[in-house]
Amino acid sequence: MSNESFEPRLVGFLCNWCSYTGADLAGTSRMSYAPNLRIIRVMCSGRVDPQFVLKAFKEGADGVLISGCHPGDCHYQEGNYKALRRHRLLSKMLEQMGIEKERFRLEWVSAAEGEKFQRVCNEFTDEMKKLGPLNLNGGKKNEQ
Amino acid sequence: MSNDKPKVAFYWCASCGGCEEAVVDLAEDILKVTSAVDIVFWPVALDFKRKDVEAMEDGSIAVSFINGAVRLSEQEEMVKLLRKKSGLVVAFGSCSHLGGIPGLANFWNKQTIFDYAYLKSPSTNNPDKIVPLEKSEVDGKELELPEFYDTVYSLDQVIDVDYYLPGCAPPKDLIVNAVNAILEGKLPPKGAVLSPNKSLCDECDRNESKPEKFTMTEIKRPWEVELDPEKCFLAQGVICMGPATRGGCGQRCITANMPCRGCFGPSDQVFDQGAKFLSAMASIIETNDEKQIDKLIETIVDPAGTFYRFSLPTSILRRKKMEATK
Amino acid sequence: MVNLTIDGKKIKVDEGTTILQAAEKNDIKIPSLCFHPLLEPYAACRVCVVEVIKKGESEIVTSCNTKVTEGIEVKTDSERAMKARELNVEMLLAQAPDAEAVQELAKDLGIKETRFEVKDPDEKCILCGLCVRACEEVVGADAISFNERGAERTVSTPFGQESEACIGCTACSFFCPTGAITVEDLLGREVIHDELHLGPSSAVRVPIRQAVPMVPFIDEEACIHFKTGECKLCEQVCEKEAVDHDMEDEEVKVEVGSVVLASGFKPFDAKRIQAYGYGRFNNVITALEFEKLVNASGPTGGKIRLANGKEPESVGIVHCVGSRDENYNEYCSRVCCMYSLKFAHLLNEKTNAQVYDFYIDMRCFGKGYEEFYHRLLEEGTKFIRGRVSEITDVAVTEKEEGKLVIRVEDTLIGAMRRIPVDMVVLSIGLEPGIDQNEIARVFNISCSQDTFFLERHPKLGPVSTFSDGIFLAGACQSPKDIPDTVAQAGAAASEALSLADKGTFELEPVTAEIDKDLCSGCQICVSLCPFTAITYNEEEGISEINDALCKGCGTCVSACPSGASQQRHYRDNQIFAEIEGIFIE
Amino acid sequence: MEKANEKAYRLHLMVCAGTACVSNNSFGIKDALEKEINKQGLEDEVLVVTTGCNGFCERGPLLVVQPGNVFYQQLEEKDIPHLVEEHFLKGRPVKKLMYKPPKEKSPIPILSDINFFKKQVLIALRNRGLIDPEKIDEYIARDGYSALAKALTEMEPKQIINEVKDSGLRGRGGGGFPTGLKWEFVSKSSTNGQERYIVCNGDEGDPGAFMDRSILEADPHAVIEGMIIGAKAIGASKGFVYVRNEYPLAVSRLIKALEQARGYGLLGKDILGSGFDFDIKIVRGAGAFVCGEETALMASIEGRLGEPRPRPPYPAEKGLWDNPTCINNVETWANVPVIINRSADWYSNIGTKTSKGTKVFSLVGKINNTGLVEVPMGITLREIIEDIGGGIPDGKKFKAVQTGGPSGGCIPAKNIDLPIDYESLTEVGSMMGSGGMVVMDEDTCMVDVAKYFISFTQNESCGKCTPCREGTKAMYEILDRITKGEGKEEDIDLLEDLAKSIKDSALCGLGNTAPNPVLTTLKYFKDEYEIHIKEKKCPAHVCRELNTYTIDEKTCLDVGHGCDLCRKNCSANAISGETKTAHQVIQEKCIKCGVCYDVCRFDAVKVK
Amino acid sequence: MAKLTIDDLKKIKEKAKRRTELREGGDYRAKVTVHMGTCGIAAGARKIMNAFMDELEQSKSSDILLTNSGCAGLCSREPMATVELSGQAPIKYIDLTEQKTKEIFQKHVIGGNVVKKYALGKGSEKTDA
Repeated sequence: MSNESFEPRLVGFLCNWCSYTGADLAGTSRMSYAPNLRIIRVMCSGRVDPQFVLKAFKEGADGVLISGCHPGDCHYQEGNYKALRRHRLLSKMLEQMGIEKERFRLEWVSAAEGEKFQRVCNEFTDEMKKLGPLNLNGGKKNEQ
Repeated sequence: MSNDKPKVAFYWCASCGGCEEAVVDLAEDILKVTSAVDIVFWPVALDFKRKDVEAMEDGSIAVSFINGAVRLSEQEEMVKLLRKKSGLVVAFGSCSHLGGIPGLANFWNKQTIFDYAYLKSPSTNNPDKIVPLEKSEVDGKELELPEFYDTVYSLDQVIDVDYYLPGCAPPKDLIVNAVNAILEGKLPPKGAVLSPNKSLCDECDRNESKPEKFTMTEIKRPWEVELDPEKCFLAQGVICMGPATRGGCGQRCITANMPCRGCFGPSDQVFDQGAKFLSAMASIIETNDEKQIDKLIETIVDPAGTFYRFSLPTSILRRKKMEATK
Repeated sequence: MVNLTIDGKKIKVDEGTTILQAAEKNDIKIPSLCFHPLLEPYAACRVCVVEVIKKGESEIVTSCNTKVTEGIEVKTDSERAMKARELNVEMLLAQAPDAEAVQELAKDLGIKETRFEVKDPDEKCILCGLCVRACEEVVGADAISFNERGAERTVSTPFGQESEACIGCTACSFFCPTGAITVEDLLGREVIHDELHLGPSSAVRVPIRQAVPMVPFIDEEACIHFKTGECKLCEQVCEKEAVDHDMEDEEVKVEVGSVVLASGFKPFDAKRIQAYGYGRFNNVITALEFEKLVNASGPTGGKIRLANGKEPESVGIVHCVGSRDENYNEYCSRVCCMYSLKFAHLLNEKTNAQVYDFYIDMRCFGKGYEEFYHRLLEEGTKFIRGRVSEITDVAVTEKEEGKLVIRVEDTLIGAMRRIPVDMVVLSIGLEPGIDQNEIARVFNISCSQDTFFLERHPKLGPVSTFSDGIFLAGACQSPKDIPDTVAQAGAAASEALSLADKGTFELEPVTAEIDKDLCSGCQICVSLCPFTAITYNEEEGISEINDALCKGCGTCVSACPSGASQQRHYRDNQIFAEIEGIFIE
Repeated sequence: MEKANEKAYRLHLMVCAGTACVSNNSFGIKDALEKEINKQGLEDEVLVVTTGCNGFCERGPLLVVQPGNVFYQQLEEKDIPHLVEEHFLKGRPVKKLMYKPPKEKSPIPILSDINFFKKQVLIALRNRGLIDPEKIDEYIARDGYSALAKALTEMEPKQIINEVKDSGLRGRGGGGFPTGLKWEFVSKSSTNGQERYIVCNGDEGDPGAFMDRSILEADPHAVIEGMIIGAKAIGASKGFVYVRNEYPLAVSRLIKALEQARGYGLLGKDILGSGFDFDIKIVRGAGAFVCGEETALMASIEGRLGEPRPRPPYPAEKGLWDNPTCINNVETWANVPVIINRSADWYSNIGTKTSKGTKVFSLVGKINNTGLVEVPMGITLREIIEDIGGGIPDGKKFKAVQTGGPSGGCIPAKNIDLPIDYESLTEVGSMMGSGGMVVMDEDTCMVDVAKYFISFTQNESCGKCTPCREGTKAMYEILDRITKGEGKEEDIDLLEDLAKSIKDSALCGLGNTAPNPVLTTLKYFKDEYEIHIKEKKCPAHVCRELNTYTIDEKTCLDVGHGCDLCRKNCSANAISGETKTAHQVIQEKCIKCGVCYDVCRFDAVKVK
Repeated sequence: MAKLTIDDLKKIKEKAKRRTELREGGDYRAKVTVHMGTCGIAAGARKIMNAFMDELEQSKSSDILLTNSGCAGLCSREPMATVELSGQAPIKYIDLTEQKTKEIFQKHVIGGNVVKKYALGKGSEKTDA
């Protein structure tokens, strides 16, 4: 798959109170942005388990995004801080597993930042295009 | 079946031999085992050959205990053979159950391993760059070696496994219970791990010493701290995989004043022991300030190696992504 | 019981009574100066001498301390006793001519004037020691005592210096029979404004006239008992035995369903603005102090007085002190404009001082507020629009001599002006209460940037907070005046009550739960929950989640290393399935 | 000088080191003696010992040579070389330095032959001049602490008390309360196991009294032994010696004695192995005469303002810190060991029917042999003044004697044959008091004496009660007026009324006795008062304002040849005339200072 | 000093008494007077006195009085000393030497019988007792 026609497949875990609403705002404000990001809604960015991230990469994701409320705004007070800590440690381990740090991204998008969500999606997609496919296991689904 | 005693087979793949010794470790209990069963295949102890197994009828072996991870084609063939020949297959020990220490090779592939082991390692003097080949000719004779896979596989990634006996070297009592359970036929549902499902903290004496709402303010290596024999390792800032590792080992390492490394593997509900422990460890870091977090994570030198010490092959990603890997 | 005769009268008294007490019980009057029922007899003045005849032997004794013995015959006015008494009184007349008590006693005894040399005609002290003994035995402060010897003997504090031991309880002047010790009359002298938060007048008092409940309390700072362990006179006097000095504050635990936080505000400390000179100039006072001045039950009885006690001729009122100011508080404190206008009106009414009012924007937002502002305009109050830069007592023109000069930039005429006034009232703004953060931490609610409590939603949930069951009312949520506060309080109360009578309580559906058979009690989850919903149960060695507190964020689920903690929705396998679903081609 | 103890000397020079002699340089004499002895090489044969007050203060500094009891007096350092060589080396006593009674011609070498000592009976002062007070061994040598040993081991407390009661010993402080009785009260009263205390009252505030000081300086161990015996009798655990801070030598000797006694285990725990624990603490008086009164003394020991309190309760019931306390005078304690050793009978046949034993008097004033005398009770005034006192100097006539200090009274010459004891002195309006005996001759003005004593008590009054504080001041003002010639007719009656009222209604001993000097002078010398008031004259010419000085021109010119000495010395230049002419006193200017009378060698100045 | 008992007290008393008794002028069994006039001293009376002192010390007796006096008048036979036992007439010894003194002390003062060969004669002028 040549670079230009390569469409990266991205998975985004969005927190229900800020990022998901922000994405919704982007939609209702008729903002257009790269469709590559497939969204999974979770109650709080703190809910995102590192296993989900690994699972996403395993299933063929070229990039995984976690998006939560700005620090201090979390509906559950501290959920996003936990996400921040896990993101830092997990990105270090992913590098050890051969997965570039850029493929795993953490963003703060509040309910009012529709255009920030748009920008994040476009940027992430372009970056993944440049980086090329992860094809973790030679592009094949894993055996057995 | 010549006599009514059930037939038992032992086999070892990419193994350090520790599990074999664990069987011998049964000491006088071994007599009970030998009297109860008929060991028909035990390459490390008895001189059985492959063709003897091939000669057996399918399913004639009541249970075969296979330890060690699958690294060579020969091992893959043998285990597949034993699967055919046995009623029950039990993954004996961490290597067959999770991939074990040999599994850590999944950070590399055949090429990088051979380069280093036979060419680049400082102690090697191999000007002719002789490297083991699957087919080679020596003194005019043809020599065959099994194929060296790029990735190490746990047993259940190669054949269907009935039960798992965890532990890097399963403890004596666990083996005895398993054998008795099998003999008496009182077995849990297929695929179960023959050890309690609760994590090590449940039986660890040090759990009470945990301070209320404890968090990690700094992380240290075991040799950096004068370990207090009564206090929980995590409370002393040392990484201990106890919370993410199944109990039942009788806290062998804890009583030796060393933190748990997770050899019993995760509990049933956990898909990836390393990731799960990483999540727990990251969550209880004290500070919310980014720079502080990075500084703290700096002190965890090798997260993958530490968290996947025994379970890399059975992790979700299984191996490090390398360019040309099969 | 002891039998004796006094002045021929046979009487019977019990053991241990003194002759003076026995006489008094049988209403026989024996004069005395240094005796007081509350104190141990000291027998110094020797005025209470009587003649006692026992077994034929006559002897002169002081009746205040000599105990009665069986069969004695007491003569209170025998020739020998009277001689001694008269001479003693005559001598006291010479020593303390100005003491009324001695003059009266002399008159009774028929002594016209003293034959002895008078050292100091207006000396009142007869060295009876009542003051010294009261200070020691009743008050226990031991602040004064005798010094020097013989005729030089005086009563004073050590070395005549101001004594640290004296607690100003005025007991000595109360006990002094001749008025030799007087208490400096505070009211008379210059009222210094920072005395307006005056010290307690008496240790047992009703806090304020309008106190609810209208019950007296003991002020520990002023009460002698808490200083020296003595006194407890109030306890002896109260018939209902309602006084108990040993009562302690006790902590009472109350189980409640919901809490309305109305922790109020803290007035802005005017000292922080150096330029306004509060604390340096006596006549620069804050609004609260002005309220005390103008209050009828206040220290000056409602009369508006300068520090030197005179009536001010001109008063400046400065708005927005510490509010709408990025150096202090950016927000508008909302109430100062209206109370400043009230002050201006009171000044016009009670004094004929010329009132100057320095404002930025006159915020008369409430019902009838604007009309009140116009009345002020008609009353002749001069309004100057501009923020006051400095208040100084440095006079440039002689008109400003002895006055406080207010320097202000009058934005309407675009020029700096210097207004000399006698008194300046600083309309201080409102700030969050002193323990605002502490309360927020305890009740798990958050504060907005200006550290007032953060309501759940400015429009949709103005009185509730993010923590269910915790409601807000009054200035702790943001500065507001009384009408607004009352309205908000009503709302908060009704919301709280609505929870109570509904009987049920909506729970978050997605709360997490911990499987008892899986949880190993590793306590990793306990520190994660900001809502303290997870507690470690020691006996069973497992952690438990309190459904009422859990908000369902799932942080503990993802962190639980053994997977024992699961959320009722968004379960791991559901999300795994979603991930797989994304990549099905 | 440890080794000195063993070495045998043949001569001991007992140098008196009482305060009076010390102030007369007796330490200088001692050094001179030692220097001279060393020079003569006699240091192994002759030992110099410093002792307490010998008694004959008039003739200090004193030396008694033992053996032989040779008495030397009024020594000066320059006499020492000659004395050492003559007497100590050559064995020839030096007559020049011996005591020669005024009327006699030849000196009396032997101490015991001198009148001053002959009639004295030494009990309290038994060791005076015979031991070095700073060496406990010497005290033990003279039966020291043997009474204590006897009391502790052989006698029950009851027996000790009875012995003291039978001896008839009475308080030597002035009150004269039977000591045995007091001990009995204190030993009986002790509610719920309270501690009992005993106090030695060494305040001795009377002007001119130095008996206690001399006893403490000469023989501190006698007082200590007495106190321990008393403590055993009463069952007291702690003792206090309240001694005037103005007696530094007595205090330092007492401290040394206490240390040595404690060192020998005679104080502290398990004394002499008898299981009886007792210790003594020294409390120094702050110089207030009123603290001699027992309740004020106790207040001072407790650290409170030295001010008496009403009695009862008496110290025996509620004394120091409200515990039973027995307070006795220094001299009383000093007598106790002798009574125990020599038995009550021996003691009781000294003295009169009601006052047993001896009394130490400090004989001062217009007397030849000023000093400390210990005489048996019942001795007559005449024997003291004439025999012991050696009569009145300068041939003046004996007028009166004041006993008992400021609380005592004046006894006129006509009562010279009065036997001295508690009752006799009280009858004549005076009192035994501490033992001060001030002899007055014809040149003494009784009004001035009364004024002096009332000014003392007025100054020392604690000021607590009106009669004493104001009364003594009033009396002083009246007497002052009288001595200044402004006395009024009714002053005498007012003085008497005041005196009676003060005596009646004053709170403590000081107040009750302060008027005594005035009352006795009024009683016996009323005429002198009337002369002062009516004629505005002072017969004894002591009240200066009443004197008029005139110069007898004839004597001035003929005998003195107008020597002009009086004019030169007259500070008010109230004398006219120059050398070689008769001088005259200008009465208006004369401030009556009396200098001209004093300086005129020719008796030209007459005073009327 | 260690804690005293009653008999310690008595012992101290005995020891100290020997020294203080001298002062009391009590009655003595024997009185030795060394004549130390100027010529007596010149003739060596000091040595005789020291000899007597040493003897007295060794004898540890407390009832012997050793004293000195002025010139005895017989200058030519100096140094001289008189020994007078109570109740006996005083004996004067002449031309004394230390050796003779020791002998006299032992035989006469202690022994009680006169040493004729050194004695001048019995009796003497009046001595002030």
